[in-house]
Amino acid sequence: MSAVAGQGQGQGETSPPAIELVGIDKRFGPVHANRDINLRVEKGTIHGIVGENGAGKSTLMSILYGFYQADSGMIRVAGREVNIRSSDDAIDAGIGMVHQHFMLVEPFTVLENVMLGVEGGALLTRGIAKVRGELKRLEREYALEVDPDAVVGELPVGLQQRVEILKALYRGAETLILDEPTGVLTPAEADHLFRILAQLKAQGKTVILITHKLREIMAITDAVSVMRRGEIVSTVATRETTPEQLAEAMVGRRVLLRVNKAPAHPGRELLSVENLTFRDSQGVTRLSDVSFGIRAGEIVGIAGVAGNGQSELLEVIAGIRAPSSGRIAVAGQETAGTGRALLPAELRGCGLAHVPEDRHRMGLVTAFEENENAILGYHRDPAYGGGPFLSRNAVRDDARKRIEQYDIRPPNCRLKTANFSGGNQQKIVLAREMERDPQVLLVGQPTRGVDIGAIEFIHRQLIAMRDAGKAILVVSVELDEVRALSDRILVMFDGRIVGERMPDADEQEIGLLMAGMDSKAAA
Amino acid sequence: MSSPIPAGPDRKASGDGISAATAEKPKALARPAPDKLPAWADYALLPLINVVAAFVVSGLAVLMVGANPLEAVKIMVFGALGYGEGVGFTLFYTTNFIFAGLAVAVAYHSGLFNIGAEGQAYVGGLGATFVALALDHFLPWYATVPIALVAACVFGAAWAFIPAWLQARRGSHIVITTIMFNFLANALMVWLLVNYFIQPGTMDPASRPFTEGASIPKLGGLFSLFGADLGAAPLNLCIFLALIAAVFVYVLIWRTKLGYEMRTVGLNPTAAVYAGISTSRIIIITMLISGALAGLLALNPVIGDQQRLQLNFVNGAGFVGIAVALMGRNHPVGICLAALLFGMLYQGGAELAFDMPQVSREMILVIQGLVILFAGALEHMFRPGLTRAVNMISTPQRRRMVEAGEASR
Amino acid sequence: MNAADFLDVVNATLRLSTPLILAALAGLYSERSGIVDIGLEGKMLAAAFSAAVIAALTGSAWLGLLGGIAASLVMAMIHGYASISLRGNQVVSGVAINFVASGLTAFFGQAWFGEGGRTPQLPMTARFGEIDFPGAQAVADVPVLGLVYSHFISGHNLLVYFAFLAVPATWWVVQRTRFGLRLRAVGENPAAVDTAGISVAWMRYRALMLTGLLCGVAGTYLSIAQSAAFTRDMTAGQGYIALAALIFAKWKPWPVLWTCLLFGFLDALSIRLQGVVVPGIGAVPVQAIQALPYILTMILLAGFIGKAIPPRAGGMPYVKER
Amino acid sequence: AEVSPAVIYDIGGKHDKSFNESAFAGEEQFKKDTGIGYHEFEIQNPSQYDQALRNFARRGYQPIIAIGFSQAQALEKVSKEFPKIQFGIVDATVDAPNVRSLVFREEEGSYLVGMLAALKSETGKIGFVGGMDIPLIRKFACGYVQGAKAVNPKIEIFQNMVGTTGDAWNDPVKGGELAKSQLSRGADVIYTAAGASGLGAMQAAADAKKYSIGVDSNQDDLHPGSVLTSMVKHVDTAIYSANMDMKDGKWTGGAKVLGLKENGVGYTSDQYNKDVLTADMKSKADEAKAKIISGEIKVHDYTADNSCPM
Ligand SMILES: Nc1ncnc2c1ncn2[C@@H]1O[C@H](COP(=O)(O)OP(=O)(O)OP(=O)(O)O)[C@@H](O)[C@H]1O
Ligand SMILES: Nc1ncnc2c1ncn2[C@@H]1O[C@H](COP(=O)(O)OP(=O)(O)OP(=O)(O)O)[C@@H](O)[C@H]1O
Ligand SMILES: [Mg+2]
Ligand SMILES: [Mg+2]
Repeated sequence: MSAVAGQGQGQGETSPPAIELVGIDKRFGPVHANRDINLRVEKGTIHGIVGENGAGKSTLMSILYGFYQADSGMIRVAGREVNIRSSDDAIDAGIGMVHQHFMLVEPFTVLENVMLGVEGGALLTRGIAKVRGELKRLEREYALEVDPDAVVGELPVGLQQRVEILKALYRGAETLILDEPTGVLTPAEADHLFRILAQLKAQGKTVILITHKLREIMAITDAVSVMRRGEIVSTVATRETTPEQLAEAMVGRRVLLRVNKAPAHPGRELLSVENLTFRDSQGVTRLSDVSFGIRAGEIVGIAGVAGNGQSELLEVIAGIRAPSSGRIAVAGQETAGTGRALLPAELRGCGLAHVPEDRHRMGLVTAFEENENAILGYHRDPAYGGGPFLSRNAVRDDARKRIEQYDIRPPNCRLKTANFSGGNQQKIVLAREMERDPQVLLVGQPTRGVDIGAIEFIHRQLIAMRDAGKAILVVSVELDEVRALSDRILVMFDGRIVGERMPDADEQEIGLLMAGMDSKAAA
Repeated sequence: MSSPIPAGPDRKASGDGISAATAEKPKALARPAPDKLPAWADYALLPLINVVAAFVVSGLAVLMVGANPLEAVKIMVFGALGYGEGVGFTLFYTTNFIFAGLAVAVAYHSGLFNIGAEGQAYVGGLGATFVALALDHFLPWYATVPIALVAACVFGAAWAFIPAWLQARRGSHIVITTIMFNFLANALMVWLLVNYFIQPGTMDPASRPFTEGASIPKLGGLFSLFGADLGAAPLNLCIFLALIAAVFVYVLIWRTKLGYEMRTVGLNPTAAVYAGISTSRIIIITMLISGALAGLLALNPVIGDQQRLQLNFVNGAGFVGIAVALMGRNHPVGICLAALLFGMLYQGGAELAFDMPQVSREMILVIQGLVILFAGALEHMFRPGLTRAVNMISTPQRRRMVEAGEASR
Repeated sequence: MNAADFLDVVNATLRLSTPLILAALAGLYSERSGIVDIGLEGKMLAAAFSAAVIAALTGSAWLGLLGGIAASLVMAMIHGYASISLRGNQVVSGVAINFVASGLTAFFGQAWFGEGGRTPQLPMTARFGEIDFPGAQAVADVPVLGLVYSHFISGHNLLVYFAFLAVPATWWVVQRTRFGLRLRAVGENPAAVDTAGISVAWMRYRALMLTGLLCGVAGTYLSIAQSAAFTRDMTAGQGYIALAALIFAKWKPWPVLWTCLLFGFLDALSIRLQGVVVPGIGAVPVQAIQALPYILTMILLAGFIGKAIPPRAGGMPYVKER
Repeated sequence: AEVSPAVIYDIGGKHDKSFNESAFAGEEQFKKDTGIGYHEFEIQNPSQYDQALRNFARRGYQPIIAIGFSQAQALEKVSKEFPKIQFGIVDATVDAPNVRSLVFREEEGSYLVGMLAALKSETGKIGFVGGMDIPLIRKFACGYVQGAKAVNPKIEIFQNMVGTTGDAWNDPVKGGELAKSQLSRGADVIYTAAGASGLGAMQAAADAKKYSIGVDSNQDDLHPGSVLTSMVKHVDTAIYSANMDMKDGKWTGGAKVLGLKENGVGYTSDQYNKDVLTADMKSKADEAKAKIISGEIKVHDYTADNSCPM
């Protein structure tokens, strides 16, 4: 019958859409990740999908790729209804996907990764030969150079992504899904990726591109769908829309990218970092000779593509990792340098607070009750109980106050933290770190996975702290956010600070710096 | 192999509990769905169901050998509770299991799976024995026992220290190392007993019997006040020590800053580091406490009962602790109850052998294993069904949860 | 130590390392697939019992072998159900299986044969006897080669040869076959395997079946090849030694062979040194030798001699939807 | 006194094909002859020793016979608690008026089988596999050595003990390994005094088509043609007569030392070993037996001074 449906489809139209999703619905426990999604992707086009974090983009694509199962709904590929129960079915249907988080076996070679699942026979030997040949061909056709015998774990992300694309193509994908591919790429790498996509399109293949970055959408997509809160709110031809319209559709109302704030009145230097260098356990240099200072009453933003040392910078200053060399001083007191580098607990004592980049991994214990998380890191504070003891009442009263002030919902300090939404979880962390009125505040990804309402709230809080004369260091992958918040912007590339700009500097220029090329050199 | 992985009271996490072994870096809790089981069902009903399941399966085994399971249960229950001496023995075993269960549970809250309680108790007995042999001629019991108690703790803790150190500083998986330390403890004790403690001319490797100077008063007298006759049951003051230990553990885990840090390390080591908690320090402290509790266990059989150091006197109690902790959901109250259940099993099982020869005492080992299986490894088997059932009854509770989810919108 | 002693120790080493090799390889399949398995001991024990019982009842060693494998497989599948399907705690499941096996075998043994959990002595015909290779006697006196052939190569039972062939076989499977590739992958990053269109659960179940099979042979060897009956807890911790060996061998087939031979040798030695008094030193502390495998493994674990890096996904249940 | 016998086997279990089993046989015999049933319990862990004794004593059973030296300490306690109940113990002496201690001159029986071994051996090498390394077992070994040397002064005797703990009684694999090592070193007769571990040793001897000597009960039927003989220790008759004495009101406490004279120990010759145990071997052994009984031959008892002259 599906065949019949297919013909029914096929007639009339010139060619059926490459992909057609009908009434897709998906829940994760309480999360309604996808609500009755209907989507048509025409053959031979690049179709963009934009949406905030948590909008449901990845979920939708994972369903199309058979990684998750939809609770209800139907999928048509090239007009024929297909029943996709596993990635296997999707691959058979000619769908390939490059996941937001790569699906690679790191100790394996590129070759092994590509052939995994399509070994062509119970023995590997023949398969290996075949894959080599194929890789050569694909390399020529799409300029996807990568050494087949390199161990994937040792490749830079850019190349790892190529391996993912190769995997898909090797499996004969007609439709290629890329989930936020540029998040980890330098502009240069991104450009290369886009050339590849254009190439694929020229070959008649279909591409679905997920991203938050409107610039990319406008640059290469033919059509674009906007997701919000698990629904598709609009699908339009790219040339008929503007970034502003898209942004509005994404967040449901006009975004004010500029946070209106009074000019800063910097005071004495509260955080100073001198010649900071950090090598990780593998001996790889993550930070080399980083120096900067932040004065009271100013916000300094760090711009940079993820993975260029921002995370390490935060963690070293916060005492989570010990610097290899260099000096750090908080509020005039040396915290790292000649002597032993102070530990996180001691640093809090010095008036340093830290909102970590990843609240799930570091900022919270999601299995704790909200009130227990509200004291994480400050639990030794005598206010929470004398001597070795911890007073529940003291802790909970305190937590209730915060919930009040920071409008954390639901207002229940006994609720398990995992059951708060991302945005509210972020508020729990912010409340905890801001409340102790620190001299220096480190903030990583202040609004990652946070809804627009919460974004504004959080931004306002940060500005307020600045105006209260604190020194604030903001790290964010969202350039717009950095520009909106900062009084000064430091650009990081490959573990070093490659430039300082004012927030109103030309975006292109900052982008080039982030890509590691000096504006003059580029010019 | 690096810092241990969450395996705390939130048993969902236990899947990662052991990846302490393996995980390169800590992984977030794996949680099939937000846990929506109300506490009463979670902490009472579910364990009950698991135990029942264990009993049913063992019942089948009993049937297979042509015995009547119900009859067996009758005999066991009578043997365990039917008369004074039975009760005495039941509580005597219970004492051991409380200590063992607490030892396992404390480690568990820091995400550590201590399979080494057996060995730690064994070595703890060595400490107690040294003190007893040295002082029993000179001091009264109330002077000797406290010192022996400290020695037992110290020796038990010391035996736990090396695996702890290896886990904390070298990232060696504590499950593997504690297993091996059980074997090492055994080798060590055999060697000592056979070569040093054994009485010349006697046949079995055991220390010389202690005098009154190293004994712990039996509770026979106390019970006789209430008209109960414990007969010759070795039940002694240690049971109160066990209850005190249970209270201690409760306070430690949920009412102290150290306990808070332990649970943080157990549930999210990365967050612990961020919070300025030294995971390796917590791992070592935790294992020292755990080992000390296991060491305490030794007092009961060595000084409280046999009054001499014997080969293999722990005789599995340390392993029972695993079952007890799992069944008691790592909470002291649950542990005491679970320990009582196993105490009854051990005593009742012994009686069974008198009246139902074809049902040997190994049955208890089976039940013990099945409890660990159902309450531990298969805990997700009944949970979903139960959750559905319970939520059908109490729908409002479920709605609240969803609202929690939608709240942010 | 004269020639006779030497031959004796070498052969004892082969005999004693056989079950270790089988069990360690069994563990290799499981752990390489990302399922931690400390239940080797229990699976071996169950196999040893059921093999002995069935051999006793049917008088056929081969049926005994099948019975042993079947019992072990059941245990393996329980472990699989708990840790793959229900995503339970793999260590806990392993511990449970060890208890259940030790309990059930002794329980049924006692109930059925009433010999303190021991099964009836088996006649030669119901066991795997030693096989003398053609011409073994003839060349026995030919120096070196003939000696090696007649004393070491020839004259073991079938399962010993099986064990030693299982090593290259395993290496080949893991390194050269599709199954092996997927096995290694699923132990490192199950999500990658899943998105490659392969069922993670099925892969792991198949790995556990192999584990069950090999543990089955190991147990069978103990009860109806190495000895002639099942006795209570006759594995006596060999499952754990095998686990230690597996770690010591860093989860690789060939090193598994060497490690098991070493551990087997230590065992053979400790048995022979039992009660031996060395002039000067006095009685040899046998316990020390018996403890050596554990101590060595611990030293390795402590990272003093190389580092044992286990399969990355080991011990973690594979969960797609948080 | 009213007789309702009870027996408490030691950890080896009542079917250890050794002295527990022999005790079992005795009770069975008594039951068969008198129709009086008996009660039994198998010890599984040390803390049960007292428990089992008391449990039976409280039920008023007697005589309550404890098998194995490991029960001595418990019996010492319990016999005092129940002065009216009559107890018995095998392989240990407990001096209490209401305890009959049954100890055997294992060295005498071992002496005879030692001779037989030496007579049988072609290689001039024989072996001994003991269970747990304790004086009692050394006593077996010592008698065995004396007997063997008496026949062939130059004979080489390998001695091994399975272990130093209770497990040593229940480890056939290890027993087998020890036997195999002795065989490979040329021994062709192996005497085992190792409870269930001995089974492994005898199996090894049978597999190697060599000879073994059983212990405690008659084990000749285990591997007919391979088991040369068994050094039986008549725990069965001792228990049987204990029950009988109780029944006939002739019960007495105190130690009973049972040697060849009292027919407490001896070697077996039956249809299973008739082919391997030649008439002239037997006559030599019986000759020595007579001399021992007459006191002409003194067999040294290891436990007397914890040393063996040879
Ligand atoms: N495996 C899962 N289990 C439970 N909830 C999930 C799971 N995956 C996603 N979610 C939830 O579903 C919603 C949609 O998630 P999804 O990853 O699709 O968003 P997204 O649009 O891809 O966001 P991002 O831009 O950050 O990738 C979120 O609320 C998220 O918390
Ligand atoms: N891993 C998880 N475990 C349990 N519940 C979860 C999980 N992830 C999400 N939820 C539930 O889903 C709800 C939505 O979470 P999610 O993070 O998707 O919020 P969101 O849609 O991103 O909103 P926000 O913009 O505030 O982040 C939460 O309230 C929580 O109850
Ligand atoms: Mg996504
Ligand atoms: Mg979110």
